[in-house]
Amino acid sequence: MQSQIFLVSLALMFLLALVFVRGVVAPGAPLEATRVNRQRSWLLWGLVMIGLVLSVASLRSWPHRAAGAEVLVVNVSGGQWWWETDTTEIPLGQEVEFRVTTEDVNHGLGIYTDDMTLITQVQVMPGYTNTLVHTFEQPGRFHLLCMEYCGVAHHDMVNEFQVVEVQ
Amino acid sequence: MSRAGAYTLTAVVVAATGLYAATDGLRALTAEAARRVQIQETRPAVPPFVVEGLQGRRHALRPDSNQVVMVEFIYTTCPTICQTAGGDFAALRDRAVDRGLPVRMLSVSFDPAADGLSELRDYADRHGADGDVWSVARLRPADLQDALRFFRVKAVPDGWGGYQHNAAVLLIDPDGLLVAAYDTGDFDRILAHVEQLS
Amino acid sequence: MNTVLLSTLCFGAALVLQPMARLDPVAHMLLQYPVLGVSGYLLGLKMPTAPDLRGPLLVLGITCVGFWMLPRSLDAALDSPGMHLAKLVTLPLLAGLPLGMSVPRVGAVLRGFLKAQSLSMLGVLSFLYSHAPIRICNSYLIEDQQRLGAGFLWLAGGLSLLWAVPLFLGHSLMPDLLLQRKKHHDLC
Amino acid sequence: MRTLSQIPDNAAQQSATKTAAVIKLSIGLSGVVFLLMMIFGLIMRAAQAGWVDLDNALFYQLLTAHGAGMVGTATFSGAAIMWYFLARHVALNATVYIAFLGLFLLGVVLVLGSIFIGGFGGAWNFLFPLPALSGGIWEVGAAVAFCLGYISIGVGFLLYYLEVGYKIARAYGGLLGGLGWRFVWHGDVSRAPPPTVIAAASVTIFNSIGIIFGAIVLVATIVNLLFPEFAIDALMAKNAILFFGHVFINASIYMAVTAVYEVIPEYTGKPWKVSRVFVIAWAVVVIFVQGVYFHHLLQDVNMPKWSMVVGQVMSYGSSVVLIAVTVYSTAVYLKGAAIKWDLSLRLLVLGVIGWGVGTIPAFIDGMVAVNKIMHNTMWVPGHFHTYLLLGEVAMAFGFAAWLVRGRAIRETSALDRFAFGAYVAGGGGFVLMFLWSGASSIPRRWAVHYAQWQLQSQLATVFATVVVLATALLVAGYLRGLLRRGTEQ
Repeated sequence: MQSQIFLVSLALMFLLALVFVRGVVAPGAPLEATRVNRQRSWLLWGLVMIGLVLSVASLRSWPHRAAGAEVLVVNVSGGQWWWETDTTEIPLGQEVEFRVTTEDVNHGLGIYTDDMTLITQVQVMPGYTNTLVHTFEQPGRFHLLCMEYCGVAHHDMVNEFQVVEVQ
Repeated sequence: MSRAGAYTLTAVVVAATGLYAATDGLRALTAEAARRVQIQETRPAVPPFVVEGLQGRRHALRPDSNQVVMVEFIYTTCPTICQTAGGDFAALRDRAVDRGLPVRMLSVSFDPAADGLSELRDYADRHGADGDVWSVARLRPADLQDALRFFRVKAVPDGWGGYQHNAAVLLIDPDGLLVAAYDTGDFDRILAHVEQLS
Repeated sequence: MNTVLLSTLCFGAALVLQPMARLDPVAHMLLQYPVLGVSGYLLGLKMPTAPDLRGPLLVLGITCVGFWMLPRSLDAALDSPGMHLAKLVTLPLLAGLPLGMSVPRVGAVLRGFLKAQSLSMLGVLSFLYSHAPIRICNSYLIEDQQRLGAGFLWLAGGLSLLWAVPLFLGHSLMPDLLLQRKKHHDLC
Repeated sequence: MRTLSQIPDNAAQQSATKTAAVIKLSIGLSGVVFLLMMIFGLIMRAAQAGWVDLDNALFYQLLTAHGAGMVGTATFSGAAIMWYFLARHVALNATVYIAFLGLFLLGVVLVLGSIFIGGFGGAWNFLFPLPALSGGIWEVGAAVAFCLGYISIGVGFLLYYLEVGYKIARAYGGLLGGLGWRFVWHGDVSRAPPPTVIAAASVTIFNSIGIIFGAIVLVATIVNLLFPEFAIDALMAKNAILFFGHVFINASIYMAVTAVYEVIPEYTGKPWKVSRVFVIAWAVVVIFVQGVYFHHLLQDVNMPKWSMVVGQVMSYGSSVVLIAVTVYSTAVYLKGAAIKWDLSLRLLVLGVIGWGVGTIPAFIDGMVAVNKIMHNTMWVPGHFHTYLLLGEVAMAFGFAAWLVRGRAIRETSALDRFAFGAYVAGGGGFVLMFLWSGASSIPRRWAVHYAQWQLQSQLATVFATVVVLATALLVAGYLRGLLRRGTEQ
């Protein structure tokens, strides 16, 4: 997922820079005013249309999933500088709702696969319970990393759990 | 510097000093914080107030000898803050007993009209105040106003028949001086202070 | 003459509000305080001031307002007759009056700065009163304290409209700004 | 020697000279601080690369200093640029600028003192309640000093915007007049205010609002530090901080772009025209800049749904406005004009491209679904380094080069060409490493990187070294230029 996002971003960034530089250095007279206006309108309305499609497509199914009826609740609490979970083994394919709290400052709960790919995350804030719903499709070891800067041992605020196949 | 500038600067210094003094050296913005700071600094002697205990027996609020008294003001029908305070007081008692501190604890009702002896007994049973270290009592109506003023306890009717009031644990040292006020849950600091007094 | 009458009326209104102020912090801080201040401010508008004294007067007025905004002062004004009297005297004479003598006569940038600062201070107060887990005033209920917090926010909103609209539209509801614009046009 | 005919203009001229002098000083200071902060950044990247052994507390102090220093200096240099050009259109009082400069420097001293003497390492965005809960690394006093430093800087900026706002309101019939909104529907748009005035009015509005919110949360934080019983709601505090921070850093670039409006016409010979689209674009900016901040809170699931939708849609909308108006117009103005590409023009145009290109990873991360796996990874510094390092900072150096260039536009010297090339190549590589790191799930603001993450950091360190060298050349060139022009006069 991340690599696709990366490639799309790079492509768009290079495209924009390229079109700009090519447009500027290309020989020829300055554009006439009417042509500029027409071109700008096309650009503007084109981008707006793309935006509409993109917004509807990406927001229609709300990215922060709500939990279904069969959900397994996992309580996670965090503090300077530790994570604690009440469940260390999560069944494969089971929908899980993480309820995350902190006892001191803001943290961010990032869930990483064993090869250190971030698969989902949620912010953790004092005075609030933040929920994160996820279904694990792969068994194995997963890591909890802190995503929100929380002080001098921010990078040591890690823990792990297992996703196990159940018979 | 211009004259206007010099005047203004002087005014700022005077104003900052004034506000510093008005907040007890940036320690107290609220009346409650001010009460705590001022108690610690002035250590007033507790007048000979008399309270009425669970058996109807009267005794002094001041400590007998070599004893520290912890007082909190309550009213027994309170649904929220006094219940928390009661729970805190029980926890405090357990810790004080564990440490073997010479301490007497009193929960004193500031609402003697509503709190009869049976209400006080209920409250004592609910929180396990067995009268050994911790007992429950009420102020005599004659002492009520003076005591509330002395301890700076303020109870505001909440419109539901109860009160909102400034709950705290007040410490009276063996010489009968009121020496400190703490949050009811501030166990470590309270016990450290008691240890130092006894 | 008119000013003195208006100022007296404000002061009278403050006295009438006293029973309400005892029960309700919103009436106390957002009604009685302001009318007391305004009663002095109106007088201050008419007082001649040496330019050198504008700075100190401004500082005096702000400090006095700041003092009475402290939650403990609010409590003290209700608990001690001396502080009650002090409030009735100092809010008009040591807050309103010096502010009336200085604020309309300082430069536009400084005045704008004072307005922006009062908006953020109201925001801070709203923040503290509406979300403090403790009772800030011993004399008032916690629900009323939260209402006061919301009141500060409404006041901030109202004032920001009052102050921003003239700046956006270029003509003013405020007489002193109007005056300045006229001067500017005369220069042109 | 003074002649009679010069006397009436004397005051105005003196004021202009004074303004030019303080602006040159500000830009010089900005250049030096940019360079210093880049070196801090380089050290951090080298530490993450495993090449330098850095104490964790010191790493996070450098992180805090780098963030606060860069945001402050970017906005400061933007403010210097805008003041310089706005003074061409309205009479600004140089004393206000000097007060602004003084308060800014006082704030810098307090912030640096709190970090390097007090040990404060709560990051530039001082997220409540971190300043109060350091885990024993810094004392309350350091956190208070840090907040006071910010307040001093904020007060300075507030004075700056009040002066700008009042002068625009007076000269153009209110701030709405300065924004030129009445030309959107009818009227002869050629009579609209000049682009710099429209930009200045717009930035004045949104950044003043941002500063007021910043002051609220800063004072509330100080009250909480001194009187811990006054807790503040963490979600409200976060909203206020991010609103303030977002608007403030955006203001930097929206102010710096006035250099593009005023300087590029000197090269193309065509004035930067105000069109209806231009007026609308700046109207959209006023609103969107404030609404976009919600995209920082997409993982705060207690925020209302609508705020996330607004964050996502406005992120994209801001990019559209920027690309279709500012970037496109720049290209149109440059196309077919007989131009001598000197250092100043190169840097200014780089600034426009970098800004436009940088919004792409920004709005992509602003999508709630993407944010779920990109938020608080290195992607975030990746996108904002693109439009700051290759955008705002490039514009600031372009303005600096323009300030000290001779009266005649000359072709770029070999040294300048080298510095520019190194800046583009080093900067481009550097931000790409950030984005790649983000795509590799590397979290941001980690003092220590796992071994499998170090390659990206190592390459970034190399690129950062190139950027630092290029920047040193640019700063040296500016200072040399100042000396040369000083002796010429």
